Amino acid sequence: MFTKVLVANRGEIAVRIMRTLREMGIKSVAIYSEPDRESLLVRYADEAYCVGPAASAESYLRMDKIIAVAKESGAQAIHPGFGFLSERAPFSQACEDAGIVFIGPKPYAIEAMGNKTHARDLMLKAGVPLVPGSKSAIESADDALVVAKEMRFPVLIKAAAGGGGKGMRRVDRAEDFVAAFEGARREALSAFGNGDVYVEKYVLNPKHVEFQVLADSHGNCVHIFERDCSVQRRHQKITEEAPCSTLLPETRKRMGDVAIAAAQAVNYVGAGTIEFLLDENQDFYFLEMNTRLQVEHPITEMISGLDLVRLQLKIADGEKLPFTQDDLKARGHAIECRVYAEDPESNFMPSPGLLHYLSPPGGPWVREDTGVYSEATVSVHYDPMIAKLVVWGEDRDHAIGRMKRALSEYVISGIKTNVAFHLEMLDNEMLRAGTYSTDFVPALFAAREEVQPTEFDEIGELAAVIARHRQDEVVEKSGGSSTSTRASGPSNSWKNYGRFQQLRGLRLR
Amino acid sequence: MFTKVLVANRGEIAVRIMRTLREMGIKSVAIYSEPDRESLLVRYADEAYCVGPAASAESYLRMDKIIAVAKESGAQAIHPGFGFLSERAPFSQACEDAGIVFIGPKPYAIEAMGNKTHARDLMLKAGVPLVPGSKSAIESADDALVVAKEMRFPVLIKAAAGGGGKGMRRVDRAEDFVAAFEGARREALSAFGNGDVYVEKYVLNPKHVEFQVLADSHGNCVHIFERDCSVQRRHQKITEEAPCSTLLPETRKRMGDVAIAAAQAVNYVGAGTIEFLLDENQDFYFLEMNTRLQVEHPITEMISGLDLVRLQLKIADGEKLPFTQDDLKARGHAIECRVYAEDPESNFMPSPGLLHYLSPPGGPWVREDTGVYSEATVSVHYDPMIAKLVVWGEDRDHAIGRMKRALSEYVISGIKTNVAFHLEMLDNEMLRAGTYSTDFVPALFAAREEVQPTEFDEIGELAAVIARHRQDEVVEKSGGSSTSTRASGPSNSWKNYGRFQQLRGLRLR
Amino acid sequence: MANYYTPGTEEDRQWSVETLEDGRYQAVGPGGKSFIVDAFSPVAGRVHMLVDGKSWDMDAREIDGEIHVQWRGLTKNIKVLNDREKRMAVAGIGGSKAAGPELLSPMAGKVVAIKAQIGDEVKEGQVVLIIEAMKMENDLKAHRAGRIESVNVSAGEAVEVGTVLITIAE
Amino acid sequence: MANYYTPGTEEDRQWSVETLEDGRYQAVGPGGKSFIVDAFSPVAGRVHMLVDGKSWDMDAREIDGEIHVQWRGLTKNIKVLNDREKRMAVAGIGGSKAAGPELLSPMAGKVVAIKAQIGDEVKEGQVVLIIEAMKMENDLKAHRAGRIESVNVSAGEAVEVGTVLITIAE
Repeated sequence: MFTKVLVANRGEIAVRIMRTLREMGIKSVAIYSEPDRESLLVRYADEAYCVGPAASAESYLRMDKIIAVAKESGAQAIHPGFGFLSERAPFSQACEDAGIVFIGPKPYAIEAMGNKTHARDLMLKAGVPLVPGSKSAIESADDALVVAKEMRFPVLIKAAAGGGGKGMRRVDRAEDFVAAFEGARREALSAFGNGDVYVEKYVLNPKHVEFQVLADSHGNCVHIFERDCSVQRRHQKITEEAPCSTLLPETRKRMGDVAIAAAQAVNYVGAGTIEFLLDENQDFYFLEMNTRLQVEHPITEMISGLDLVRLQLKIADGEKLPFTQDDLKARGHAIECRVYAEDPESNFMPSPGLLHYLSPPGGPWVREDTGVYSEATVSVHYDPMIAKLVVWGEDRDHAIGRMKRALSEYVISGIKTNVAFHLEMLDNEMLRAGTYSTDFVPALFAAREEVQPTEFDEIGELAAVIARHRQDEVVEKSGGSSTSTRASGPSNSWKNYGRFQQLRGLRLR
Repeated sequence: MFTKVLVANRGEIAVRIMRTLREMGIKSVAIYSEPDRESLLVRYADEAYCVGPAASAESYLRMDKIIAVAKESGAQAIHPGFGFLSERAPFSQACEDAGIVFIGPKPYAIEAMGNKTHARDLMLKAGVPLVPGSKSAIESADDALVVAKEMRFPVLIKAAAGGGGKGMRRVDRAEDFVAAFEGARREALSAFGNGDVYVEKYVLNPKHVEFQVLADSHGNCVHIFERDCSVQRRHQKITEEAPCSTLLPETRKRMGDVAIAAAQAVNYVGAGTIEFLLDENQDFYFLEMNTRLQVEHPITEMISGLDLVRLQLKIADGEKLPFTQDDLKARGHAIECRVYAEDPESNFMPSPGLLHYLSPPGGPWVREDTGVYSEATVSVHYDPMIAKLVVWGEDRDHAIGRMKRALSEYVISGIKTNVAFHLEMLDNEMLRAGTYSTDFVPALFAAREEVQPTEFDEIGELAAVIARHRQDEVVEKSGGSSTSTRASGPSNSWKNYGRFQQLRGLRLR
Repeated sequence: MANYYTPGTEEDRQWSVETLEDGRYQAVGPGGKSFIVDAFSPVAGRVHMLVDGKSWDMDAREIDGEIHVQWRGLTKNIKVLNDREKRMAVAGIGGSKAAGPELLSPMAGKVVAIKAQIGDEVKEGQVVLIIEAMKMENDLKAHRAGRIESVNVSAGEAVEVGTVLITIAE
Repeated sequence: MANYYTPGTEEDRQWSVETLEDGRYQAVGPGGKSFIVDAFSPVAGRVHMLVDGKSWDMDAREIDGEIHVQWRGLTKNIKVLNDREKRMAVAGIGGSKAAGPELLSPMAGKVVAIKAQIGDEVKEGQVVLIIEAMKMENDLKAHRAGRIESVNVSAGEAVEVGTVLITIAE
């Protein structure tokens, strides 16, 4: 096994990978951009080297610098995480050329799956069902409109090089098409350096269901069940669960077989994900393959009991898969909520900034993967994710109850987050029933009723007044200068036991 | 199901129970003693009532007050946790009389198992194998010495009403017997209000292996596998693991059957634990039954996927067990480390006090159950446990690696803890081999070799000097008054980007 | 005893708080409702209150002149004035501003498109600008109805939080 | 540049630290070994250091005049003096004390037994007292060899941290 591995990523996924490295007794090497000097990943690593300024193109995407750091620090392998260089065939190639193990698939597989139009052709040959659509990128908005009209609205405009909802637009009417097409091209160009987009049929009320696959370099390939990632805002997943509660066992079997076939069509090695749309008739269509670890991999880990990063390392080191498909058993139900610095009430606008206070949930079957800490800053330069909160439960209802408990414990102060929105979603009937589709979030907003006043409205105001009063008292005592509110904290409040004298008498309502 | 439940306990177990209550949508009512006003359990509860001063006899053991709180607050049931009133038959009875559900066994079962000599008789009848020993409490040290000499040293002196190692002494030589006997009586009297002790044969190199049982009120009883609790200091468990790595499958089957028979002998209802000594020949002897939840229950939860507190509540509410013995499957390996405020280098002397800073570990498959928080105080009045740290792994080595990782993340500042000692134990060959017995801790101390200097010795000193230098700089800048060291923290340090200019050039070794 | 004022629908809501001898607080709210509060601060910025047996473990943290309150995922920002501040507010010092003509950028990012020109009449909520932040395009809407008086940024320009983007005259 | 002194086996170990223009520190240790340290404080009481590419995320917290350093479970308490304090220590002000005759209680608890009488000769490490704290009996041992000069507590008495229990004359 490797003795030192470089993690070519940032944020929570870098920390999560380094945790597994530390468990395996492998030294971790972090790379970081200047504004990430004070990030958790730099704190967590065994070694850390700055590779450039904030802009990803000058730091996290600098293949040359990253490989140089790996060589000079003595790392034998590089884990790319997700995003950044994880799906860039030239990087996989450059690692190979430098004699460093790339923890991920070979350049060929990344390339084959990375270009969506090429991937469609490959999948078609492998007998994988596809959504109807333009087979290749279209440059002119007018040509694209013709294609769109042919397959009938609604249609989806997607970036050829894309992922994560960037450069993606749903269009319902012909008259909105041209503006959306141009917006998508612009966004794609900015995000991926490639403005190519294509058009496909928009499947109504679909679920986004994806299969985790794992393949070793000895020709063995298994799937580790599915994830339902239909809860999306702005075409990005925010809540995921495993298993998918509406997937029939026979469909699961068929989809799993197709997922393995898709992976094997590109001689896949490592961990990958085959994304499908699942419609109401249990028909499914291949969307794309992500040739890397997925953000939502923890829910697969929770139901399977497998550490996917550990398995990635073992596969990269040439080991055989230690199990067959039949050995794998799913247990219980797992949910992930992505906690973002964003304002759900303002179209999920990012709200990065200083985390005045951060107190994560704990206790049984709760897992928080984060890349920040109390008094750290959610950077304006990158994805505003604060943490992935994951729970496991004996069944789906149990897991939902546990997630609500975990969210209720989460304290994130100083910036706007989507914690309250997650709680609202988990109480929504459509979500409770499990029958939601990818339109869930807009549907929830549309069906919102007037908020009823709660006890918190009154007590929250009282708390603000009491906090202010206590603060003023401290200022008064210290002769006018407000330096510390801690002075009225634990130590001093013990001077007076009078309150217990009264409480001892059990003054209850 | 109940809508409101009172938790008659303190510390981490109270919080752990309330977490399950919140997950189930049940309101929690806390009781607390005066010095626990600022404890996590009071913060976590939905309601909280003070029941008296620090001394347990005047607060956590006041049955009358606790039942009054339950009635007046509208709680339909009381969860006693462990310790305190959990194994007091009169309390179970008093709840029943007050029309409140006691979440635990009936008074008869508590009483039958609570008195160790009585329990021995019962078990003998049920065909459960026992350790040779005095069948009843002995008052005179001289009489006891005769018994001890008969069964040959070493012998063990144990409190009849006891548990948790209190009032327990191992004696190897006749000349030490009388002093030990008197010490045990004194400790038993202080801890349990009952100084009765008895004497039994000390089984050499035994493992302490216990079985978790669960019985509903409809006559169904299962066991949820075993726990190996052999790592003990001062006769108290500090590290537990499940499953027991040296237990043969056929012995597991036999012990499980005996455990169920033991529980059924007292018509047991609820969660309980049958403790055994397991010797090197896979022979086992009944030690005692704990008629309550166990401190180390989380490792059973981790390998079985079952929330034992939730099942206790369902059983107390009259539900049937939702599974049979055959349905239960253990997965992987779990370890618990009890993190104490104590000094392993001074005979594990308690070191309660202010937690200047507390930062628990996180990430995959790590669970921390705690009753304190950063800037809280570990009370001088109660058990100095800070937290139970629990990990799960795919196998035993995996779990050990994960626990080492978790311990390495744990920061507890301001008081002495056993974190470093846990790390030392996990690196010990005897522990790694799994063949350790209850003599493990003294054996480890005896075999200790001189500590080799590490990089930390040099860098730790450097850190102290740098911290001091930064502090002095702040004092200097603020004109001599040292108010905040935060001034030289994140915000200011960004003013100077010079350091990155140099790092960008990849100055590696 | 001290008085405090929180914003109400029409006029400020008045609270009065007295620290009792045993360290607890007696608070009287706008409707005359009285609370006995046993409070402590577990750590700076947090307050735990026992009120009539109920336990409230909250964040109550002053940020930019408001108290940010948070409890089990729910949040609420409240401006609390004491007597002195209330007098100053009444005298017009430090009082709350009416919405001005300036549309300020709520985020740091890059202007990618400007959807309105000087002289355009816009409705409140109409998209007037698109700003890219963290690789996502965000629609910025007119904060009030009126006529575009000035456009202070251009496409491609980087903006900070608080940059004046556009001014809208009523 | 500033000098600092940490305790050594025979004499204090001298360090010198200079804050560089780019905010980093150059530290030179007792053996003349030089370190370039890029440090910041994630939160009060913690310091993160990058030293020659290695990442050290540590607690370094002043408690009762010592810096408590902690890293991945390992701990170390170090008294660091600056120049001024070093001069004071040399002058005998605030210097470290030799072990006195007094055996102080390391915990709060109750004396349950006294194992030595005035006039007894005791060895270092010999049990002289038993104190019960948190329901566990703890053996307290003589901190040095000598003759018991006084027994300042009696069985059953409650003691605090720092209570003088016994004095031992050499």
